[in-house]
Amino acid sequence: MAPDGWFRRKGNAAGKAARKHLDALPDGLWTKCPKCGEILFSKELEKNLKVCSKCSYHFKLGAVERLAIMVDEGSFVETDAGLVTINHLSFPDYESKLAKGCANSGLNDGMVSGTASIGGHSVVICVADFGFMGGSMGSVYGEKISRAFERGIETGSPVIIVNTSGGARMQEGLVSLMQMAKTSAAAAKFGRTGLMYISILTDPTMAGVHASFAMLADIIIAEPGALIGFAGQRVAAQAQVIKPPQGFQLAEFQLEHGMVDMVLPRRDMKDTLAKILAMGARR
Amino acid sequence: MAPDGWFRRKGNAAGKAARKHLDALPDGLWTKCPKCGEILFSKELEKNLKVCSKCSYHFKLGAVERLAIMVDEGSFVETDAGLVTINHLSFPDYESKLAKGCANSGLNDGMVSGTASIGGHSVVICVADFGFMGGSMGSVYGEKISRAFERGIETGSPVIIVNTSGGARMQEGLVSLMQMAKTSAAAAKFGRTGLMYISILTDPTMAGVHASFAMLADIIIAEPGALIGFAGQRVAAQAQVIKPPQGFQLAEFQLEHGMVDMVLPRRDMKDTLAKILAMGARR
Amino acid sequence: MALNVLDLEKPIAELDKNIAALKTVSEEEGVDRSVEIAELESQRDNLISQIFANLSAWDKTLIARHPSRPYTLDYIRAIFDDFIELHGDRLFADDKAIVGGFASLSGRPVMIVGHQKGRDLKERQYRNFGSAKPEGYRKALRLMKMAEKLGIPIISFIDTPAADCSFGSEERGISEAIARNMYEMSMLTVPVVVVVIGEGGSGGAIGLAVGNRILMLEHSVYSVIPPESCAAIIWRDPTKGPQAAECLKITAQHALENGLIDEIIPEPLGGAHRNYDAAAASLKAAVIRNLEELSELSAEDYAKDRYAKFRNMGIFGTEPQE
Amino acid sequence: MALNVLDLEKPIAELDKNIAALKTVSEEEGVDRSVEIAELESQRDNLISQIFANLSAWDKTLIARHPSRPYTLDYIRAIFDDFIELHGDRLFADDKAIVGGFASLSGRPVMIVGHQKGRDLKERQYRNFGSAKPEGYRKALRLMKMAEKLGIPIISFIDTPAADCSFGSEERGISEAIARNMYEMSMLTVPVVVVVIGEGGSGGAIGLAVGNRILMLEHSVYSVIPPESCAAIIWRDPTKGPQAAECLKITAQHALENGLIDEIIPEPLGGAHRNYDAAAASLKAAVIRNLEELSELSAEDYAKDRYAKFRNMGIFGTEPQE
Ligand SMILES: [Zn+2]
Ligand SMILES: [Zn+2]
Repeated sequence: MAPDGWFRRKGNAAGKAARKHLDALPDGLWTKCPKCGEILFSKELEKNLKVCSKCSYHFKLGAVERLAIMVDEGSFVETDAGLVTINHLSFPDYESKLAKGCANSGLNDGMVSGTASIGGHSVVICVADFGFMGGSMGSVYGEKISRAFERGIETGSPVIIVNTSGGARMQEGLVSLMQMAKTSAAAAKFGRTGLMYISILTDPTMAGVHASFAMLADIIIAEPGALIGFAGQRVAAQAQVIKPPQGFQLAEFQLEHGMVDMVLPRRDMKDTLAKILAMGARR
Repeated sequence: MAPDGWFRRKGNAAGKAARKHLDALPDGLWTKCPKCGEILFSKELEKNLKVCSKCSYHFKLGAVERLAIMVDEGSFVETDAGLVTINHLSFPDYESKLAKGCANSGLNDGMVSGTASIGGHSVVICVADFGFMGGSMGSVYGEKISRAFERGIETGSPVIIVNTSGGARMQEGLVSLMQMAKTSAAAAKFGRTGLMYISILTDPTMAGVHASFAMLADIIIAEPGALIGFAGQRVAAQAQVIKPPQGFQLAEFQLEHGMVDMVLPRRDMKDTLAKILAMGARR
Repeated sequence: MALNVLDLEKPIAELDKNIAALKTVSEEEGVDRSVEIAELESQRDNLISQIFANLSAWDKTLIARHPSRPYTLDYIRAIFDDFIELHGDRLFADDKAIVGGFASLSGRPVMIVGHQKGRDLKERQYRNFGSAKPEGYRKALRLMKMAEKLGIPIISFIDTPAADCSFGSEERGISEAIARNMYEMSMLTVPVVVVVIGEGGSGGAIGLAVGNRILMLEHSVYSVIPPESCAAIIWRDPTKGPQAAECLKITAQHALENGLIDEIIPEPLGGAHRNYDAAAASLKAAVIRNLEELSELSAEDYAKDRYAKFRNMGIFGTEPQE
Repeated sequence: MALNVLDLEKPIAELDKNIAALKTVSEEEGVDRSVEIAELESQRDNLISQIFANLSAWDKTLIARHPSRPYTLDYIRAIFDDFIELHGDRLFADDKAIVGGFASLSGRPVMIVGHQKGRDLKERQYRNFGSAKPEGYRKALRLMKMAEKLGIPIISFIDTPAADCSFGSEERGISEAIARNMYEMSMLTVPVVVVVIGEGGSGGAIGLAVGNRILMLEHSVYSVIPPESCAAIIWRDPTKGPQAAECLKITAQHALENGLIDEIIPEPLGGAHRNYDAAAASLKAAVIRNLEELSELSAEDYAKDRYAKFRNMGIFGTEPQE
């Protein structure tokens, strides 16, 4: 996973220097698995695509890391990197949070979009980064998703979106709620083309993103153990005053309840995507 | 409810003489309500559209009786009355059952189709008769339904079907199963026209009819207390070895479970249909 | 009545009481006090005007949630003829938190869908406080697709604190249901007029709100998150809802300023709950006018118009690319 | 093995046993018994031919239900490459009694849907004995609509005793789900090839069986009602299934005679369960040939062709009208 070799970024060079791994791994040689407690050699963990070798816990991946293990080497070209956030409500502390998100992720928004190929199939691809304000969706995020669908229509390419998000970005107020409608409408427009849309739900995919374009794909793939749902567990639990069912809102729960097509280990992701893309391609 | 005044039948005059009320009412002056046990004066019961004045139990109606209280007086013109059943499998006792059904109902099949007006709105209308072999669907029945949808398309008329059926007619074997697909396909073809299809589920509407065109209407209306479902209660109970839930498969149960639009007392049927038809008519 | 008086309404309620007392006395004693009454009424109306000229975002929130505020079925009764309620999603259940059906609007057929809150405790539970489950959104979608098929316009009333987030709703895909509705609504080939009549509560609202025209009653609110929840996240203090409401700018006036809605429907003096008939008349006129304007578009255009509308929602800048 | 031998197969099993024993002895002793074995095998094959030339409708029923008979996933494994199973109806659950997904058939993408029975007790329960719930039909419909969108053909495998009739299935609209599938399948703009591989059980079967071509394996059955249930109704005696099967004429041969199916796919000697590979090869050839024939139609024609096909199903007479 060496980003610089394959990642040809067009804009926003400033953020590049700050780019690093986003998922709160300690900087040291060793990493503790948050699920089983195993102490893992960080280099081995990287090699294993950040999946715990003992319990298969899937660590979070930043957008850059995710692209590195998903698309054909050197094929990713970023698009719409120049879109920048405006604090139009003068929402308190929004700028500082944006700056922190930028430093965390090396990105200027929680959504990276571009074109790439997977197993030789050209795709439009969007990848979210939880390190940027919890992958929350504001205007830039929604615009990138909408443009991605439109780019898919223009170029006749399938669209793949790798999701992770806490929901809509409240700092942008009502306009961030409207991103749900906007991206869903874009998905609908794309849906009429007969091209394939694949959504990948990684830990966590919640609320406004889950309740819009993320659930509107032809094929929905979840990573093992990913938390996926509408409301946070605390909210749901408050509403019920009872304990949630076993495995509530985990990927496997969503599979059982018919909401995702498969729960796919990270190591199988790229090959499976290539196979699925082949099904949509030959028409 | 004087059939002769308003019922202009084109064909099958032979059956006319045998026509009579079908729902096993005793021939006498008094009728016992099967639900509450009340002894009702038969003439009063007739006046009350065969609804028990004490407990609102809705007695079964024959097709002729049903038409009399549903369509504008004198407006019904029967179609496709000349279709006759063939015992193509030489199924044992089928002919005698047909003869009995004919004698019971004065009809030559469990489905009567035609054109009529309701509140001034022209409709294609089909009415089932449980007295003819339990309203079971064979080739004639399925053909009449399919032709009704096609007639709706040709004449630009809404289609109303009043259902009561035990299911497909097993005496015709596989071809009766195929009537489910045939009538559903006809409903689909009709559905693309933008014309309205209203299905009325009366006691009982089960199995092959329930699981095909009867559930494919834009608007589904059930009569109070009607038994409506896929499998007979005994079959379902056998499969479960537990007691069915309260009110299982009754009209009100179907309403609660989102399967019908409303449970409508018989006395409101005609007016409500006219109002609904008005919604579909002015486009 | 006293229970249903907001703090900000207390001075108004005081005058209301005095006016009522005066009227009673006047009737009982047979003395004409009409001048005095008119004076008090004028005084009261001035007071209302004053108070309502300076409502904060939080005040608006409270008025939007006012327990006496007219709900969807109140407007349906007042505005439409021949409402024929239709039920069920044909999949799982009939959700009482969303109502819908045919109705006649000045002689023209329309399809109505809308959240329904409950007035008393029992009805509130029956309506799940206006929080819809997946089956509610799926019922609404079924009715909207039926309207599309029949070629009749759709009017959607928004009034919900939020979508239901019980375990059952999660199990049956509340996210999917909301997402699917936005997807399908965006493509409908009939006009869709959305009216926020009370609370436009985040995902629960937008799941019914993808229309060609988005109208808001003067004192309704529309927000990405309940102010209390926002406060709990930012300041770890849910009682700071008032501050959060201000930050989120959840009023109709702000939504209009930001170009996210098309029109504000004026409410009678003191809010819709002080005069159902006047509120309904105001709403009816706005809906009819918008439908008339939309009637100039063709079936294909309705979807295009809706797409363009939502596609343009977003406030961001662009940096020059290297 | 012995548990999975039908009465009618017992003489065959006897010879199988002898042949196996002879082979073992031959191997252990290192003596060439090939002539003797070939003789026995030929004798056995003649016996099978004899028995299978005179199968009753009830015999066919038992073979169609044979516990060793290949199921949908067996054919998928044998016939297709790159099967990618897709799950869930996006509404309520993933039904294990119906499987579906993309696969590659001789290099061409197809969408597969089909009932799936279980082999052992545990898997039978997991698959609910191949009796699908509403969510199974709704999953299949979702996949078929996806195939339509992507423009790829659909292959549907039928193998179910009946649709699930538990209380839960009634509550969630098993009737609606079956009806909806027939409605939507009739309109699909891609080719649909249906293959009855075992039991074509009434509504449970037809809910996946509205295709442009309906094929049946030689020893499969297709019936409006299970023979036992029919017997229970007519003679109040469910043990008279054999007679009822005869009356109902539920064999592939009768279905073809009555013009209700298009083709019978030959099975290997003694039935598909005696040679999975040969059965799969036979099925594969038939499916490919039918898809090739259908490829001449246009997208619009597929729906028209399907409509015409089912519209013509019905056996009745017409009396002259006055
Ligand atoms: Zn671990
Ligand atoms: Zn009674």
